[in-house]
Amino acid sequence: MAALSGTTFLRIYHRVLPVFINATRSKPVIATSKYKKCILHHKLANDKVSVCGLLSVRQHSTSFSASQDELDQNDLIKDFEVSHEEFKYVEQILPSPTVPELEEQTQYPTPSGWFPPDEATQAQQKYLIRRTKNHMLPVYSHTQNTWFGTSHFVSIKKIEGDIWALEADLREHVLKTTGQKSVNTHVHEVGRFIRVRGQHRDLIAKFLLEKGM
Amino acid sequence: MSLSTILRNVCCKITMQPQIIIRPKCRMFQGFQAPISSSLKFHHRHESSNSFEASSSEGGNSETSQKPVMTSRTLHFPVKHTYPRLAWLESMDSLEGKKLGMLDLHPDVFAVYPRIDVLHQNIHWQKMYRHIDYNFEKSRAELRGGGRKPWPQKGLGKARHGSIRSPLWIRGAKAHGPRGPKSYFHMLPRSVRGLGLRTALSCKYAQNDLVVVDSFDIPSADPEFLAEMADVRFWGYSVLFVDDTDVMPDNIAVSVHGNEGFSLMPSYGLNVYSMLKHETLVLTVAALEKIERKLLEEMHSTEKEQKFVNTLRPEDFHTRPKKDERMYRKWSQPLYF
Amino acid sequence: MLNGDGNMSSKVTERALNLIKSMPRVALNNIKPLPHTAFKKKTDRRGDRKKKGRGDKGQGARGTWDPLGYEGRQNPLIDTSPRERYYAQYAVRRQYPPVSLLDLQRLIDLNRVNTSRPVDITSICNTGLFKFDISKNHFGVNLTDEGCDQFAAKINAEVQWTSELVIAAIEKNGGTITTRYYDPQSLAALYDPLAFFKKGHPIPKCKLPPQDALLYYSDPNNRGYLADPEKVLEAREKLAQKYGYKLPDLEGDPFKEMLLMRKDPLQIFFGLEPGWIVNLRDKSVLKPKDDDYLRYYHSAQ
Amino acid sequence: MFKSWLLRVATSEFHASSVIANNVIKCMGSPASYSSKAQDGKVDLVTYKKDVRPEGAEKTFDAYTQSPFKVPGPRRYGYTMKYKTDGLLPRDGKPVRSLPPYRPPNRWDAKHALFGQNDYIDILGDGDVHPADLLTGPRWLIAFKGNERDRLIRKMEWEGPRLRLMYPSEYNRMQKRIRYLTKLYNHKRKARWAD
Repeated sequence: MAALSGTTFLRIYHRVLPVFINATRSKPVIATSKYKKCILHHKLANDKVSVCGLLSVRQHSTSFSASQDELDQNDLIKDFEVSHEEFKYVEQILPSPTVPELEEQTQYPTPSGWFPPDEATQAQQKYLIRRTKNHMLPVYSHTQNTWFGTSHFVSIKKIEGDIWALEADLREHVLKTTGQKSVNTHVHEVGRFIRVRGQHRDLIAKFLLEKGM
Repeated sequence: MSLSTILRNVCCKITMQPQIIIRPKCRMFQGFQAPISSSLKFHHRHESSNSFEASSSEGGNSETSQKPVMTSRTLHFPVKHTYPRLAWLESMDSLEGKKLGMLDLHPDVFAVYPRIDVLHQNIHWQKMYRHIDYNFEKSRAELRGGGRKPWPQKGLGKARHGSIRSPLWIRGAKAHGPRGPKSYFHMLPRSVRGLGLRTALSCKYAQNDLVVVDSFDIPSADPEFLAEMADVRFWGYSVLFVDDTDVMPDNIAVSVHGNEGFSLMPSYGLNVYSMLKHETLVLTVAALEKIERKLLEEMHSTEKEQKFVNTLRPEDFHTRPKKDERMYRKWSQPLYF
Repeated sequence: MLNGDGNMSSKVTERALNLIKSMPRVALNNIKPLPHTAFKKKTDRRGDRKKKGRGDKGQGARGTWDPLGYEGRQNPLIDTSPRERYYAQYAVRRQYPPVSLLDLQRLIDLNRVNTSRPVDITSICNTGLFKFDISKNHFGVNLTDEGCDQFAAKINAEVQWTSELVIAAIEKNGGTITTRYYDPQSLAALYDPLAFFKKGHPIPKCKLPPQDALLYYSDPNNRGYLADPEKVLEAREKLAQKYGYKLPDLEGDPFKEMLLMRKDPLQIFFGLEPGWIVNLRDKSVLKPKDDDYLRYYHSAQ
Repeated sequence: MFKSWLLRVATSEFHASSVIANNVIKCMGSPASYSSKAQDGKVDLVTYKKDVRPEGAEKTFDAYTQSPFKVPGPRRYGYTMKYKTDGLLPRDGKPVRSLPPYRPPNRWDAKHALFGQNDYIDILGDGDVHPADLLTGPRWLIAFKGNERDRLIRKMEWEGPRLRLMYPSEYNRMQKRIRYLTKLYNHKRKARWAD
């Protein structure tokens, strides 16, 4: 009986016990545990090694005979042509990683109503609002659902210079044009942004364009 | 105040700004020794760096008034509302080293409004996103024992209890204890991390902790030489050397390894935590170019940032090829004859 | 002339950076978050006392209300009237996210879109300003007519859905437009060409439109890519008369060759045939010569 | 007098080798060293480990070999005093356990000096490496954040087969915990952000 010599871990409910299979002995010496007699359904037949068959099921064998399904050689396409000229079409398709530079336009505003920043008038202001990376004004409208209803506000970001002077100008301009009696603003000095309550995005954008921002 | 803070409040250092400020960074106390750098008078208003020739030729600060190596750099994404900052370009071939020229630094990277809260946000992210908490407490279901009612409900005059492992009991289970390995992984948006890097660089530059050298080719591999150079140039106790490639000259690598507090990093390894941990940041010109270009590209990138999705699968970790289970399947039934 | 102190705006950042100069070194031990976040959490408005703001007993505390609109098995009011199933089978129906003519004009003004080449869905996605997602059934771009009066660019546009007014606006300025169908697989390549080429898959061939879209894309009034070219020219004149503008002559146009560039129905990128493989590292294109391979990529099935 | 009583006890025939006596002798050093002190009386103290084989058994019984694991003599489950009640603290080879020597934390060793390196590799680096790719930790937790049930389910996917084979009780505990958490999150709790 070709007995398997080696250590096999036998799974018993609470304990994993080493089972020593002694090559010379016909009956495997099993270290039985005090608590629970381990039950091995096996029958020693002369020709078959059932015990080791059962045990091999749980044998944590170290050798893996995995069948690596290699790619079938004749599936690969071997004859193809490499051309570097056509790569220029690919370069036309690929995106540019950064925002491209602006080109000098003949007359402003452009057909879509875009104005460039005007350095001259900017220099006279005590504050400056820089353009976003897409060359637009950083003026955004927000709506917020609160328990007392929806609230609209406009946020102006990327502010450099005297933020309080800008807030005073904004408040005065909004009151004058809309005729409201009061307007709420929230100034964040460290975050360099201002929030103005109300749906005044276009109004504020036009105001900033006049200031040359 | 610890000895280091006392030492810090003594030495002085002349900077490019007109008023002299006391920025003590000397390792050993050597008394008041101000290196009179030159008659380089810089008004608050800086002309562009090509004015360097004019002032240097007339000032003649270094003994041999040879032509400066580098005078100005082309800045990508130019900015109109502020002026480019200036920094010395030093050499590392001797202890004192020579001033090889002046460099323009992009104001969007080196002169950003100092957002200390953004720095804190980045530091907190760097600590937490890799943190894994291994604490584990068993729940009352998992603790051994505690299935039986310790004593009858009534009659003994004692408090009523149903299990000896309830959170009330000593050696009982914790009600909502820490549960096994837990990771605090999260990703800050790219823009916030980019702003953190730029703010850290701006703070370094503003506090004169930024040094730009031409290259890391130092003459000797003796750690003592580099330590001496740090003292002479008032770099302080800890210095972070950053080069743009991760293959460094031998001398600098050996001497940095020999000095505790000195670190050597490639440009892609730069981070906010290391910049704030080390007192001085020493960049080579190549590293400066690369870092500035990368940060500006990130500021003006068209690429939308995708949310990080974890696509790890168990198979990715298998070093061995996948095991073929077919051979085992037929044996899995118990063998009844 | 760079005047640092003349312009007040840069002064504040200057002052902040100078303030830091005289302070101890910014290090790990002396940085703090802002004193409080702008939006405080609502939890401790009046203190989380015992009742947690749910009042005393009753269905409110116990959260045992009936579902909203439920009238105790009586037919609820909302079910009495018939439903308009606007969004029936929304998951199956094709969707075309809108891009207005005003947006397109702004992209052209800001040099984000190259008008010397045909403007198709790839050039719009490459600007990185629009979200297209295959998983949300986005089948391409719908050019809308907002800003049609200000539109002044001469382009060769290729879109997936559009309206008559948009066609008129583009052709009035001397440009050309076609509506082109792409199947989802080729859209995945079109939306993000760089990511697609990195995968190293062969360029897919574009399938023909499904049954319900065939009519739209073969109609000359919609400038469909499957329509007869002569009929398309006739439709151009008809539209010019309808909207009362003089149709610019294409023949004498210097950009005529660019304006008349069209893709083959199976082709998704200009200049690249389906079946080719792009190698970004060596900057080359691999063109297989296998017969079966070519027959598959050049047949419409 | 007391010592002489012990001697009698130690050398006496009856099997009352009570544990106390054993201990006392052991603590007074092995008898060999003891006997060397008592120079006066010629007392050759027989080693206490007597061969307590019963008389009548014949000598050559090779089956009965002394097992290395069994302690000689009858088994007496008595109480062994774990601490020394008298005399100086014995230096009997075992190190005295006390606070470990204070070693100040070195904030500049390799791990701390380069902490946080490569955290911005996606911004500053060239390739498309992401900082999450460089994280280390349990395989099922790398770059993953979720509530306890998610973590356990994910651990099952990674380590389930191995745990089932090698640590069945742990596997069983985790399965029960997952079932419990599923019920908790779905029935017992209101929908929290984390669940």
